Amino acid sequence: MVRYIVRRLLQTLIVLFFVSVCAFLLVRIAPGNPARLMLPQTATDEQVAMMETKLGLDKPLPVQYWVYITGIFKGDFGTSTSYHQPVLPIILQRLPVTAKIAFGTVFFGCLIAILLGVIAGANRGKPVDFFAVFFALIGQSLATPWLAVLLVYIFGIKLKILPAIGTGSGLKYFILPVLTGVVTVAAGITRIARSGMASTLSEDYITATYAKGIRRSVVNWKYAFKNAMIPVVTTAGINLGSFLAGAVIVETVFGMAGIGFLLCDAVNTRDYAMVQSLLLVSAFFITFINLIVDLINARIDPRMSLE
Amino acid sequence: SGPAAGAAQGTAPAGGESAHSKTFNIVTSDSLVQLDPHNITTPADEYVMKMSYDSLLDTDHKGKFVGNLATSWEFNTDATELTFHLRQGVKFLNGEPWNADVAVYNFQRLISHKDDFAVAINYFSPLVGAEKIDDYTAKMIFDNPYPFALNYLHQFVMIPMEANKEMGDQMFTDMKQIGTGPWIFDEWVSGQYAHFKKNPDYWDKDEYNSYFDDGYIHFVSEPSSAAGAQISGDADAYISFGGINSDVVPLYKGTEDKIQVVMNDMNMYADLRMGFPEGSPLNDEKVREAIDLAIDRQSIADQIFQGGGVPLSILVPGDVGYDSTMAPYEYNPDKAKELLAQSSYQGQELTFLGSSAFLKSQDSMEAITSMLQDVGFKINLNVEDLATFNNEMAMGKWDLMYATNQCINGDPFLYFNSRFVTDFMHSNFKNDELIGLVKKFNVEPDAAVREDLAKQISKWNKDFHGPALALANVKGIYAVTKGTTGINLYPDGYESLTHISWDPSLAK
Amino acid sequence: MENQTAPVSAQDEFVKTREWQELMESDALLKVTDLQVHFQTERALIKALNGVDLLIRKGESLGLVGETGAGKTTTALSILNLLRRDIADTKDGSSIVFDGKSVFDMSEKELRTLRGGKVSMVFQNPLTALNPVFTVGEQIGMVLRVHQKMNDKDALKRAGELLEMVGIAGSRIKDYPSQFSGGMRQRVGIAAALACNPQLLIADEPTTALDVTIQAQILELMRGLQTKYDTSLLMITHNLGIISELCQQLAVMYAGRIIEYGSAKDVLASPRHPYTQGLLGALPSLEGPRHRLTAIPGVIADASNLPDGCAFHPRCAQCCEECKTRQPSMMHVGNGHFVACFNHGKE
Amino acid sequence: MDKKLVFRRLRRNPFFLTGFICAVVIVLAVVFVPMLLHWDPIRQSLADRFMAPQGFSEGFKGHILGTDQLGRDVLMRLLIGGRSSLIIALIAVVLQNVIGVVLGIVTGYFGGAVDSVVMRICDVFLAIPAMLVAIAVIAVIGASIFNLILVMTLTMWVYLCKVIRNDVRIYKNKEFVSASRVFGGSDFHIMFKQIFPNITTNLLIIGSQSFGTVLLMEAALGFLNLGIQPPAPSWGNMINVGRGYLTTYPWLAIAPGIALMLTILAFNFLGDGLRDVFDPKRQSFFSKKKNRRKPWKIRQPL
Amino acid sequence: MSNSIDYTGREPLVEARHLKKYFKLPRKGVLHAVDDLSFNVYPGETLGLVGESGCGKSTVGNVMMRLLPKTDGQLLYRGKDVFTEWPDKLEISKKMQIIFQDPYSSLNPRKTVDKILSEPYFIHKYGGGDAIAKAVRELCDRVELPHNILSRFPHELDGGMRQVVGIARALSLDSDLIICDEPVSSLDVSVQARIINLLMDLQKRLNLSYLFISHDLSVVRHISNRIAIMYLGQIVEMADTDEIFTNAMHPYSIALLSAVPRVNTGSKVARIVLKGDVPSPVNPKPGCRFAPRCWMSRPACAAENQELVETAPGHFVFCRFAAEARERAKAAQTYSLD
Ligand SMILES: Nc1ncnc2c1ncn2[C@@H]1O[C@H](COP(=O)(O)OP(=O)(O)OP(=O)(O)O)[C@@H](O)[C@H]1O
Ligand SMILES: Nc1ncnc2c1ncn2[C@@H]1O[C@H](COP(=O)(O)OP(=O)(O)OP(=O)(O)O)[C@@H](O)[C@H]1O
Ligand SMILES: [Mg+2]
Ligand SMILES: [Mg+2]
Repeated sequence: MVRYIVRRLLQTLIVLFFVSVCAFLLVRIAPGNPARLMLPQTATDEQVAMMETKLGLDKPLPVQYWVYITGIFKGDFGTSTSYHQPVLPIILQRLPVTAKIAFGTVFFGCLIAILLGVIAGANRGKPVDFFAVFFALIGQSLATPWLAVLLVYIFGIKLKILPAIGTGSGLKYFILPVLTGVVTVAAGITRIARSGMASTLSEDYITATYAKGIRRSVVNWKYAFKNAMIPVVTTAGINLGSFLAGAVIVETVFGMAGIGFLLCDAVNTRDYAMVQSLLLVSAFFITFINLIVDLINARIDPRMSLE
Repeated sequence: SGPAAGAAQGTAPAGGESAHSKTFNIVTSDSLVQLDPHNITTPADEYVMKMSYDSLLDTDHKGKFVGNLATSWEFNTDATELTFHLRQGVKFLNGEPWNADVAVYNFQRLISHKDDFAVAINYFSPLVGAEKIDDYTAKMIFDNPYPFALNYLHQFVMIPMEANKEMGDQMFTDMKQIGTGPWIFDEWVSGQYAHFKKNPDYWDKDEYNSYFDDGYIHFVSEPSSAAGAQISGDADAYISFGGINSDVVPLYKGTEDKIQVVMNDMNMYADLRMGFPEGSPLNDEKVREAIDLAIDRQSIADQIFQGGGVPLSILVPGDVGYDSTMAPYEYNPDKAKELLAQSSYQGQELTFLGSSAFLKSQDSMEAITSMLQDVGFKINLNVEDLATFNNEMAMGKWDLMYATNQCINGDPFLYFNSRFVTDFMHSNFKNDELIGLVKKFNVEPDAAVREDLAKQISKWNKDFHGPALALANVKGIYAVTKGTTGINLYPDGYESLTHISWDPSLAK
Repeated sequence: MENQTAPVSAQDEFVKTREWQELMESDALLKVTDLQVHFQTERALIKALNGVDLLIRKGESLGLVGETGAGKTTTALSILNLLRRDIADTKDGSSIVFDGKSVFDMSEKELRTLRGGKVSMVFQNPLTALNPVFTVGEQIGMVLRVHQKMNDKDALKRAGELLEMVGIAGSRIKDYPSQFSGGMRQRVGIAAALACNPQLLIADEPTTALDVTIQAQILELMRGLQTKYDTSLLMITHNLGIISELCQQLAVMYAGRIIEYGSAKDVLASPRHPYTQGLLGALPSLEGPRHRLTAIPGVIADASNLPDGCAFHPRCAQCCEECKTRQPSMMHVGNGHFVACFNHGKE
Repeated sequence: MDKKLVFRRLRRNPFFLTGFICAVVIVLAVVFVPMLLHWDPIRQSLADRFMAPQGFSEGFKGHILGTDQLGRDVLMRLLIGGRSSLIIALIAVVLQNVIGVVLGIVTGYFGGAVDSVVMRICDVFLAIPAMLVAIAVIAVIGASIFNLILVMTLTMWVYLCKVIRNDVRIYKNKEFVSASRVFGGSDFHIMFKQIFPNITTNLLIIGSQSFGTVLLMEAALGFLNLGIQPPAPSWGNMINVGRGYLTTYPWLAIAPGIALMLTILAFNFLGDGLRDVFDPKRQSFFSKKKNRRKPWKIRQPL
Repeated sequence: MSNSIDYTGREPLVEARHLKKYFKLPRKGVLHAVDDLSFNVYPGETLGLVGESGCGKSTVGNVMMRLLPKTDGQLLYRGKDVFTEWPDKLEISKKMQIIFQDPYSSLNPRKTVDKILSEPYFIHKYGGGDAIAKAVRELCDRVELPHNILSRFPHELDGGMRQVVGIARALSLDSDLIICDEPVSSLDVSVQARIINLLMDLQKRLNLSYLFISHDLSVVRHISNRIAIMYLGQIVEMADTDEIFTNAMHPYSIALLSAVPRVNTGSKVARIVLKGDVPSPVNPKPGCRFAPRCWMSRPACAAENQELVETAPGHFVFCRFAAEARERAKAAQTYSLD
């Protein structure tokens, strides 16, 4: 177990290394010069060149990469060229917003989806099943920006019951952003929970469980439930990862200063250090969550060996 | 005191029964990006800094100046030296006194950053030295006559010397803002909000003593979200550099009893700039004139800029050198077609560059493209994000560019100089006659003569049909919840929140 | 494609002989009469069971043999009323009476006490019959918790004892099925089935998936238990050897019907139905001279497309005109040996 | 799989049927209707701004879905935008499939070093959400139809590759593959002649579903101004523009939103239907006929 | 009918010498699936290979067919090493063929029977479409497969039919050794008999040799001339079929034979029930592998290595106490017969 985790973490490091290389190269291929962007438009070419020197952008790429990567090991992720500050504190400052959206979305999404999916899977062909299938299909067809805009319009502008602005940290500020994400997440997971449940229920061992005189509700919610949850956990993990890495659209529409939003900004301002670090942080979250998911799944299902 | 508490208090009294909350909440589409008070790069940087710091003098952005940390000032005769007489008895938050040493220290700091601070590069490049004359008198020294210095001093705030020497620039990134202003900078969460507390020892308490004890400036880039926040009662004002997006105005329908949407006439306008890369068809006057004639400015002003009006030239009312007798721009697509037919234009594709970061740029550019296509131009529309835009601009490979323009304090110095002399846009436009005029204008200390020179320059530009064509005036829109006072959007696009307060008599 | 217009007449015509009727009315723990089950699938209507009559007396062990798809598992599941309602259609007139009470009339609650309590079942495939994500302790323990109202701790303890009984270390209750070999899993299934001392144990091919030496262990185990607790046993298998070693009575099934019934010794020694005869002839033997195997001609009966008359007639060498139109009823050929064949006895 | 059965299941699956019919209608509309309309999707006419959809406005000029903020016909823009969306989706899905399938088959079949390398590459791709990669890459290389296709292909082949690889790993251990091998069948023969036909249904299903994903992603990028560049219309940038006018001219956002939803829905229905039909283990809503009678509620014979 | 064949002076068709196949399991060790196996298959004979699940029967077949790389040893086909001396893999595929256990997974579900049967000809570039079609038809005739099934897909056939298709495919290249990897174990008894008869008929007609792998002793007895009994990757006993069944000497063989339930009312065999399960072949301890379950194991068994000993002509046993085992088994039989 410990060995497995260590090995996985090492693998994660390798992935992160490649991500850092890709991110590093990507931002540098981009047209646009951070030095020029840091200075007013009126700056002369000499001033731009001086700024490049100051930022170390005149050095050859490998050297720049070396500086960057060694910095990381010292806890220095670089200095943002648009914020004139170290990158990491800014990211950490923005993270709570994103984390709240991500956890809220995935938590409520799973809650709804599991309830609906399990009930639907256990009642195949009944109206509740039809509803679940329909909900899943519709939910997966809604474009997030559109849904978000629609929700703002309905709840924020027409009904005025929820704030349309997202920068407060009160609970109500998160309702709409989370709701937006929940629809999509719940739709996807409902589908998985439902089919997981349905196929589990047709397994021999469930018939065997009934043959032991176990109550239907217990079979559904205890014995079949656990099997059906394995793909659900995996999908929930993927969703959590991608939301943690930046719910770009949600954050944009609701003006929430999370890291997805930050990334968009950073890309636009060619804030090299910021983009690199954000991609790295995203990759870290995702690989880390994958590890957690695998550990949870291994706990649920002993067949998934950790080796 | 977290933002939650503040925001919650902000909403509670929206009904108006109880007294208004003692916490203000302002939403803005601008974003604060950094905290070094001398390195102001965005509009938000400026007004956030001015909440907690003071400049030497302030302005009404129409050419009038009032003392702040300086009580009076004077130029020497050839406008190469500017002497300030400083206010006495002012202290920084850390107890450090304000005096000439501090002022000189500030001047020196600006000089030492003359190649990387935007304020220094833009406005104070002629500044070469500073001198203390006595404890409360200090002097700026320019390398050549610089009569415009006053116009930009409001963007230059004073920081404490000892504190900065002791802590270095780290003090800003650590959010230790030690100023003299009416507000104490308390906290900044990047992309979300900045929090201020009232400065109980503000030196000008008698003049300005805010109703609010503390407050937040929320940075919300999404216009409808920001407007929504105000409509739902979470914010006392919604304001943005150059005005908020006119598209959200309809959202305020039905809230007239609580919220006032202010629409100011501005001296900010959209303009079309011409680039002259090698062999450019724009070198042909007929082509330039065709472009000029092809654009239906009135439509753009009415339909896209909410009736902002059409300027007569690159100088607008309130600007030095504005000439109200000038004939308006003409719209005549038929004539444009004719001219184009006669011209040397061979159907080359013209690259029309712009940045989506500018107000209404997308719609305007699409409209202009359409108009130009109608008279027979081939246009390659290129709307880029700011970074790519800057890059493409610097490469000089563009024929037309969309931008907005404003003269700070109504003074066209920066505009003329950077556009026609230093050509920061890499338009490759060089005209000795025009450059001569501008150079004269730049060093002319006599206001009346300058006025006349400015008129000549704008007329020259208009007759030449380039290199800048004014398009339409921006409407300066912002929204304040009734009762909120001290919020300003100046004609040149700058906003000020420093003197925010609450007047219950205005609320009902 | 769908063969829904089944020959109704064949059903109506079917008359039970007096002897069979008498046998079916005699005293028994379990009585299955006229059990008809159809599965509705997309492809076709599958007539899995077409009037199964079966009885098991107390303490008796009955072997049920038949080729694949004959309906053995379906019969077993019907006894516990476990067929999925949405796909399995149990026809009117079918009856299964356990200990004097019809399982079709039982309430959910009564069914629950029947299942796992009075009747328990060992499933065909040990690899799929245990839930992979629960420990074997839990899976044995759940029967005890439900039927003997034990608490978790006692149930686990008892589960351990049961494991010991089937020859697995009791400490392994915390292990998951994947940590056991096929034979051990089958023994876990047996342990769970025996947990509540059932009156009837249904074993659905409990050894098919197992190796010979392991199979021997399990047969040994079952024989021991049967003598010890006097449990009735329904042993479903392909393997005539097992029947011959373990069962007193033998029922042969073909295409959803019992076609031969009698004491195991009788039936194996002198099979009367051509199918049973064919079956014995097709088996290579372990001793004696090696004859060429006599394969049963034709293909395995297709439950979705059964022929009229005797379902075996297309494969039968002794087929006569009557066989093609009428279903033979179970006829007594002496000594409690019944066969459903018009030509019974003719060798 | 039995062809007759497949067709019967297809016919009986309302999800599939709805999806199929809608998809066909949408494709036909997008391809042919613009030929019937005389509007220019780019040409604006400021005088005709914000005309409401047909039936709501006075002085109807033939703008069935009204006009936008620059006086352009919304329906026309919708259809033209749909064209580019569908073309992008189509090409991107095909490319994804080609890359995913070839890499998936090769890695799954050979395993070993090839497999590890490709899987590590997949890990790197999977470690950053597709959306973030797309944002970063589009910002770098600029938005054009070609680049959008490139980005969608680049970010999404991974998922397919993984699925196919796992499929192939199952098939390569099947005895029919061994059979080919003992006859001396070449690796190419086995991979593409023996294994490939077995994964085609999966491809069909995943393909039709990733169609929806690509459309959603294109819309999201358009929304962030990283999609097809104005004035060329795309559903994403139309929603983006339209949201500014939600209160006043709601059709500007609602029309592209609904068009997008219907299209994705159609393809999701289609994909889901196909999956039901081809994957008998999956428990679909329609694949089993219901039998309402409870076996224990049976009339006793008289 | 007797299975005995006179081997004297005959050249083996195939000769396995010290064949080894180990699987390296990551972090677990080395799995000795096939450990030092030597046997001969003579032309026209059937060698039965029996043993419990996981003892390495299929691995032997797979290694011989070069579906798995061998770890060590030689496999001689008519005296030439298959692994080293046959350059062309197409060539060797004409010499040896295999029938797989599972008729469901051994036929490509996406191909018609016609396509499946033409595949070998296609790979071997047998000629144009007509030539192949003709060959396929002849093949069908040979195994009595009606031509109308050629256009069907495997799922439209029943298990027996499928297996016949599998057999036909194995015969397509006129190979003279056919490895039958449990060809009947997944079939119903009635079908099984048909396939066995078919295999035996074909053998007689075409003078084929079979390596017949099975775990069903009665089937192996029926079809084989000689039998090799495997336990955990090793052959523990090998002899003529009748010799094995009347005179088994290895304790494992004795237990195995006694464990089979018999449809018999007469003679009863004393059952030796082995304890425990087949142990794992990973990192086996030295010494006799059967010792932990052996009903007469001695301390010496665990310690020393043994060898296959020829106790009688053609009867090889892998146990030093074989004679004693034989005696005890005989005694037990008499005892239980009382
Ligand atoms: N759930 C089901 N859906 C459809 N058909 C079924 C189902 N279960 C069984 N059948 C069909 O019913 C018939 C009888 O099946 P059953 O499983 O009872 O046979 P069996 O005698 O147990 O066979 P085996 O020896 O292979 O286990 C078969 O034709 C089978 O295909
Ligand atoms: N590719 C492989 N990798 C690792 N171990 C393997 C592999 N193939 C087979 N084995 C192991 O080798 C041993 C022998 O397997 P093999 O399939 O040859 O047994 P078998 O006698 O054919 O069994 P069965 O009767 O179940 O078919 C088993 O323990 C098996 O787990
Ligand atoms: Mg069965
Ligand atoms: Mg095998």
